[in-house]
Amino acid sequence: MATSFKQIEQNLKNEARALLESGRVALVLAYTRGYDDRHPLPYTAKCASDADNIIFNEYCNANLARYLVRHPRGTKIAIAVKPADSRAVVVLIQEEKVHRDDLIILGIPVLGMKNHKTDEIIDSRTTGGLYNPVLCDILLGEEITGEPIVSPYDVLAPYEAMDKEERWAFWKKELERCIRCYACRKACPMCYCDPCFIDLDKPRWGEKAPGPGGNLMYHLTRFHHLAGRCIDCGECYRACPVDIPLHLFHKKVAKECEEMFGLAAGMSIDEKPALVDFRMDDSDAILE
Amino acid sequence: MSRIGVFVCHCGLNIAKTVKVSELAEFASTLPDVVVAKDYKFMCSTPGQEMIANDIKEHRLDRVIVTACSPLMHEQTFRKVLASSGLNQYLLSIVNIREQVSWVTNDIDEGTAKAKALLNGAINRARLLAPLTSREIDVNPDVMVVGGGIAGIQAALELANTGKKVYLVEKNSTIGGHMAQFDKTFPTLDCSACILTPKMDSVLQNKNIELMTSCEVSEVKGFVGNFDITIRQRARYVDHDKCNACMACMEKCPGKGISEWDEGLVKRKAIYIPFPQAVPQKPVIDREVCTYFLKGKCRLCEKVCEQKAIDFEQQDSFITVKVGAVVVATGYDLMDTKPLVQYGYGRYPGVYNALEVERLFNSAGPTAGKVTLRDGSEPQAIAILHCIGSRDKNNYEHCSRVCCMYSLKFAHLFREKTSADVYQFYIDIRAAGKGYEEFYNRIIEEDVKFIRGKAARVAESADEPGRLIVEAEDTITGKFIRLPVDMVVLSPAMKPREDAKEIARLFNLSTDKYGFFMERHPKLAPLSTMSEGVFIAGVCQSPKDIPDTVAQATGAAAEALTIVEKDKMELEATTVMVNPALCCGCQNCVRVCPYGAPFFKEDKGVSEINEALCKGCGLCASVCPPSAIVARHFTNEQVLAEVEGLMEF
Amino acid sequence: MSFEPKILGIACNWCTYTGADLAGTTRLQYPQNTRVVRVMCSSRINPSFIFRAFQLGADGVLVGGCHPGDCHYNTGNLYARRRLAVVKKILEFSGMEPGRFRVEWISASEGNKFAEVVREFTQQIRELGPQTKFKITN
Amino acid sequence: MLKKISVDKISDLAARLMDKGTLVAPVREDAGHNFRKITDAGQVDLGYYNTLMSPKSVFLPQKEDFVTYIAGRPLEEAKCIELNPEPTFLFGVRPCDVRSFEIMDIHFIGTGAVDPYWSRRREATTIFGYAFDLNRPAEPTDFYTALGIGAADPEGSDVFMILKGDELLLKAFTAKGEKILSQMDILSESGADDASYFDQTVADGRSFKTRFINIDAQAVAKKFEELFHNAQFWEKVSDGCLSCGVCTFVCPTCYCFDICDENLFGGGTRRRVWDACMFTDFTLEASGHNPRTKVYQRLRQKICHKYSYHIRKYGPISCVGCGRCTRSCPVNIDIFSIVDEALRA
Repeated sequence: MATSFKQIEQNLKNEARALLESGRVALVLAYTRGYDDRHPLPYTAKCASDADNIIFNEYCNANLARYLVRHPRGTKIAIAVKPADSRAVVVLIQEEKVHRDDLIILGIPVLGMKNHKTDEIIDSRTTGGLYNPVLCDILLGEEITGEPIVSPYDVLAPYEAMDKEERWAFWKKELERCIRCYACRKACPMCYCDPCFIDLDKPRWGEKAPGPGGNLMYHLTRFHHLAGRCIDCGECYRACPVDIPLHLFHKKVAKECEEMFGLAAGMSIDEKPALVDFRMDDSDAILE
Repeated sequence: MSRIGVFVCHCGLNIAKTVKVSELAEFASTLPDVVVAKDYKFMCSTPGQEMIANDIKEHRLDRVIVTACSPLMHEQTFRKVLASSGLNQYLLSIVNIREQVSWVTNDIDEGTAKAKALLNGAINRARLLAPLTSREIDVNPDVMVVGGGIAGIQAALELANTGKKVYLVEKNSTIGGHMAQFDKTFPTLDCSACILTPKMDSVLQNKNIELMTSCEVSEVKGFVGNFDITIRQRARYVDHDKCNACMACMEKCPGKGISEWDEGLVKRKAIYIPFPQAVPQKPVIDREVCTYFLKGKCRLCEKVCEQKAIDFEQQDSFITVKVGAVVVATGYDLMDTKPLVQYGYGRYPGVYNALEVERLFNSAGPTAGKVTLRDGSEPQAIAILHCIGSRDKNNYEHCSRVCCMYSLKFAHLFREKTSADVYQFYIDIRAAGKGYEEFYNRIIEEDVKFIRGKAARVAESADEPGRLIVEAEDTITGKFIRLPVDMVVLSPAMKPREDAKEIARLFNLSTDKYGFFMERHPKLAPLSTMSEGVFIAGVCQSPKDIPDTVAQATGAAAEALTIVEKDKMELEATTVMVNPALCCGCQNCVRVCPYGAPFFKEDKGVSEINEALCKGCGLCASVCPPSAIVARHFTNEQVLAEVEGLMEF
Repeated sequence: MSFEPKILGIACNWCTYTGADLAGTTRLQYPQNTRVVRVMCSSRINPSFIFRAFQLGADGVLVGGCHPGDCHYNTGNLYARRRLAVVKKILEFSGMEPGRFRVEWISASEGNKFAEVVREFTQQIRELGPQTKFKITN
Repeated sequence: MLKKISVDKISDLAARLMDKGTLVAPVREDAGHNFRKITDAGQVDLGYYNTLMSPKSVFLPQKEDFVTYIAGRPLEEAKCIELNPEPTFLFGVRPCDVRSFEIMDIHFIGTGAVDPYWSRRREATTIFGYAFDLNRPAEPTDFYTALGIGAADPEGSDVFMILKGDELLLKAFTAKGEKILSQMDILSESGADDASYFDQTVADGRSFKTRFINIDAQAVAKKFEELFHNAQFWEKVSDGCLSCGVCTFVCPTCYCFDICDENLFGGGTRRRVWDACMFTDFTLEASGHNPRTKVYQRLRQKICHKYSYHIRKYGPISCVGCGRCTRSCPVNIDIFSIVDEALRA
C-alpha cells in the first residue's frame, strides 16, 4: 500500500524543516497551496518556518527538477521528487547541470497523481513505469512493492497501430494547434537551453510564427533533442494549454531508444545519455 | 550584399559534353548578388586562373564560385588564386559538376538541371562564407618518449642525435624492455644483448636525453606543440645522485624478490638492479619484499652504503615537463596463459611460456644457458605450440606475427643445446620478412618435426609420470596425435601492456578492441594518432618484430621532428567556436569530442574550445542543442542555405 | 511527364564524397536527382538538417558516411549512427514514409556502391511519389 | 430593439449571419472552445463557459502578414498585403472580453497611431456580447466583478445576448446592432416579460459572485510602484513561474508583438507575430544585453504593466478578470492572488 498523501505531506514538512534548520540545505523545492487545493504551486522553502507552507496532494504534478538549474552551481538543494521526477534529477546529474553532492533528494513513492484540469489519473502508465524514485536520499513514504509493473509504453499501442497516413493526419492536426507559447519546453526539466534553437535568427531553423512549418520543425527537433534524455514525466502534455499530446511522441522516442541502445534515460547516474554515447557494436540494423 | 563571381569550367569536353556551360553561366548571372558569371575552357589553366584573378579585382568580387571538378581536385589551386588576389581563400566555393554531374550522366538536360541546382546551393552558401585565418602558435622544441624498450630507445636516440632534448620515460628501473630478455634474435641469431646494450649505453651517455626510469606519466595537458606532462617519479629509496653503483648493498640484503627479468624463474634481492647491464646501473629497493619495510627493522643496506645513498624516507614525486611532441612506445605483455587451462601452464612444471624459454637459453639466465627442466633434468622431447591465444576468436583474433619466427629460433637453439626431439605444432608458418623464409628452410633441415595442427590440449602422461602428452589433430594426415614430451613451450598472444588503456586515456589515443593504439590511418598515417603531436611506435600499435619496431621508431622520431623542428605551427582554420551567449552548459561537446578539444569553464558555465586540438569534424556542432557551436566553414546557416538552394530548382 | 524527385544527399568529405567522385572518375551512370552537400563528417549532420530538407521539399534524403570503425575522425560516425537512427524513428512515428530517409556507409573506394545506392534510392523515391507531408510554402 | 430566438435555432441564425458576412463564433475543439470563423452553421456552440483563447485574435491575429518581397529586387516591387475585411459578426463574447476590446482600442487607435489592421477589422465587426449564465457559479479563477465588470454587462456590445430558458434574447445597443437585428427576419419579437427579464439579468449580473476584492485603480497602481524594488515580494510570487508565454497568449489585453521576416527560396514575408514579455528574449538587445534576465523581473513586468503602468499612462487597469491566465498556467500562478497579496503588503 502506498503511504497516504497526508502522511507524505507531513513527512515532507518535517524533513524540510529539519534540513533547513540544520543548514544542510539552502532551500527545499516542494509545493505550496495555490488559489485552491486543486491548484498547488511549486514552492521554494528557504527557512525552517517556510516548511509550514509546504503541502503535498494528488494534484502536485509539477516536476520540480525543472527548477534545479535555476540556482547557482554549488547551492545545496533538497528536492521533493516523484518517481519520474527522480529520473529527471538523474539526467541532470549525468549532464553535470547539478552535482550529486549538492542535492538531497526527498523521494515520494506514489501509485498515481491526478490532472487538475481533467481529474484523469496520472499513474506509472502515463509517467515512466515506476512507483518509486530511482534515486533518493530520504524516502518520504513506504516503498511500493508487490504491484504489477505496467509498461509505460502500453498507451502507445493505438498510435503504433495506425498506418502512416493516419498517424500523419493525427500529428498534423495536433501540431497545427500549437500556439508556440513554449510552455512545453519551459515545463520540461530537460529543456534548459536559453535561448532555445527555435528562438535563433542565425540560423533560423524554423518559422517563428505559429503555422504548420515552424510548429513541425520546433516539435520534431525537440523530440530529437530529448531523445535518450526524456524521462517521460508528461509535463509537456500537462503544461500545454491546447492539450497537444507531446508526451506520446517523446514516449515513443524513449521506447525506441531503450530498444536500440538498451538504456532507459535517467535510471543511473553512472550512465551517459544515449545520444552522446555509442558502442562499437551498435548494430546497423537500427538504421533500417 | 555580396559581390559574387561565378566561373564555369568546360574542362574541355569533360563537362561541356553533358552540361550546357554557357546556359549555366547565364543562369548564374540572373541570381541575386552575382555580378559576373563566365564560362571558360579550362579554368585551372594559367589563363583561366588569371581571368578569375582579374575579375576579382575588376568587379571587386568578395566571393568566388568555381563550377568545375571536385573540390578534392582543385580547391587548393583556386584558393591560391584568391589569396594572391587579396581575397581570403575561404571565400571560395567549388561546385563539383564534373565527377558528380557530367561524368555520371549522358543526358545534357538532366546534367544541366542538376548543375543549376548545385550552383544555386553554392551561391546561397557563398553569401554566408566568412574569411578565416589560421592562428600560429609557438612550438616547444623538446620531445617525450614514453617507454624505454627498443622502440623508445631508438626513437630517443634518433631525436637526441638531431640535437633535440628528449625525456625518455620508463616505468621500470631500467630501460631495455623485452628485448633485454631475449637470448638470440631471429633470423640472424645474433645475440640480443650484444646489439641492445650499446644502444642502452648510448642513451645514458647522450647529453640530450633525460632518462627518467621508475617514472610514469600521470597527467597530460595542452596540445600539439605545447604539451604539459606530469611525470610521477616513484620512490626508489636509493638516491641515484649519490649512489656509485658499488653494489655492496645488494650483497648484504637479506630480502628476496622474484626476478622479473628472469620471468620469475629465480629470485633476486630486495635491493637490486634488474640485470647486470641495466641502465642506469643503480639499484632500487622493492618495498614489497624489503625486510625493513615489512618488519620495520634491517637497514643493512643503509649500513654498508658508504655514499649514504639509501633513503627509506623517499616519497613519490611529481615533475612537470613541457614538450612539443610525444612518441608513445609502451610495448606489450604476453597474454596470461593460465586461464587457458587446456595447456596446463602454471599447473604442469614442464609447460613454459616463450619468454621463460628465452631466459633458459641465456647464459646470464637462471640456468646459465643450459636448457634444463625445473627439476634440473634435460628434456628429451620438446613441443613448441604456436598461436596460443592468438588467431583465436575466443581470445585474440590477431596474429602475433613474431611467434612463428621465434618458435623456429627456439627449435634451432634446442637442437643446438640439447639432444631433444623438437616438435612444432602450428596452424601455418608465417615467415614473411627478410631472410625469414630462408631461416625456416634452414630449421626444416635441422630435423625439427613440424606438425600442422593447433595443439588442443596438454595433459599429464598416465604411463610415464612427469611426462606430458600434447594432443592435436595433424591436419595433413588427418590423424589425431598424442605426443609424449618432457617440455612444452607456449607461444602466447602478444597484447598491449596492462596500463595501455590508461596511457590511451592520458594522451587521448583510441584503441582497438584489444587495447592496441589506433594509428590515424592504417596505410597513410601509421605512426600518427588521432591526437595531434602524439606518435606511436612498436608493439603498442600492433605485434611486430624488432626490425619493424626499430623502423617505426625511427619514423615516429622523424614525425615528431616535423613538429618540433619548427618554431611555430599553424592551426587548422576550419575549427569550431562556442558562442557563449547561446551555450546552455550541457557539455555534450565535451562528452563526444574524439580529440578533447572542448572543455567546460566551470566559472562561466559554458564550454570553450581548445582550437589547437580541434580537427573541424563538426560533431560537437550537431550535438549542440542550442546551436551555440559554430563549425567554421560548415556552419548551420551555411549548410541550411546550401540545402535550401539545392531544393529550390 | 513522370515524377522526378528531388533528393538531398549529405556526404562526408573523406569517404562518401570521395566515393561519389570515384563513381564519376569511373564514368558510372546514375540518375541526376540526388544533389550532394559535402560536410566534413557524417557526425556533422544535425538531425534538423534532415527535417528542414523535407520541409524545403526534398522527396528523399540520403546520408553517406565512412563505414563504422573507419571514420576519419575516429568515432564521429558511431555517434552519427545513433542520432540518425533516432531521426529515422521520429520520421516514422510522425507518419513520414520511413523509406524517404536512408543512411549508407560508403567508403572512398566504393564508387560502385555509391552509384548503386543512388540508383536504388532514386527508384524507391520515384515509387513513393512526391513528398507533401512536411513540405512548406511561405 | 429586443428580439429573441429559440436556442435550437441558433444554427439558422448563424446561417443568416453568414449570408451577411463572416461569422466568428465559439466552436468546440479538443482542448476547449475557441472563436473560429464559421464555415458550417452547425459548428456554432453556445454551450461554453468561456473560450480557451481570448477573442482578441479576431482583430489581432497571432500571425499577420504585412509585406511580401523577393530578395535582391528593388523595394518598390515589394507587395503590401491588402486588407479589406468583409462585415464580420463576432458572436457570443462574454462581457469581460467585450471590455478588453475597449482597452485594446487605446493602443491600436486611441493613442493616435492608428493600426489599420486592428481598426479596419474593428470597424467591420459587429459584436454580439453574451451574458454569463447566472445560474452557474463562476469559475474559481474569475474576478471580473472585482474590476467593475458585471456578468451580464452589455456595454461595448453592438448586440447583447442573454439566455432565458431555452430562448436567446438579443438586444441591440448601437446602430450597427440595430441594423443587423432588423435584417434577421428569423428572429421573433420579444414580449414584455422578456424586456424586464433582460434588464433584471443585467442588474443581477452586477451583483454576481466572482472572486472579489476592492481594486481601486489609482491605489493599486501606487501599491505596485512601491513594490517595484521589493525583489523579495516578486521572487515569492514568481517562485514557480516557468517563463512560458501561455498567460500572455490567452490574455485578452496583452498585445505585444514582434515583427519578423520569414524567407524561403529567395522570397520573403514580413509579418507580425505575437510576442510575450515572459519570454527570455523579449527584451534581449542587439548588444547581447538583457535588462530582464530573471523570472521575477519578467513576471513583475507583466503584472505592473497591467496594474500600474497602464493606469498611469492610459487610465484603466489592463485586465478584465477573465481568469484565462490562471486557468491555463501550467503551475497555477494566479494573478488575482498576486494583486491581493500586493494590496495587503
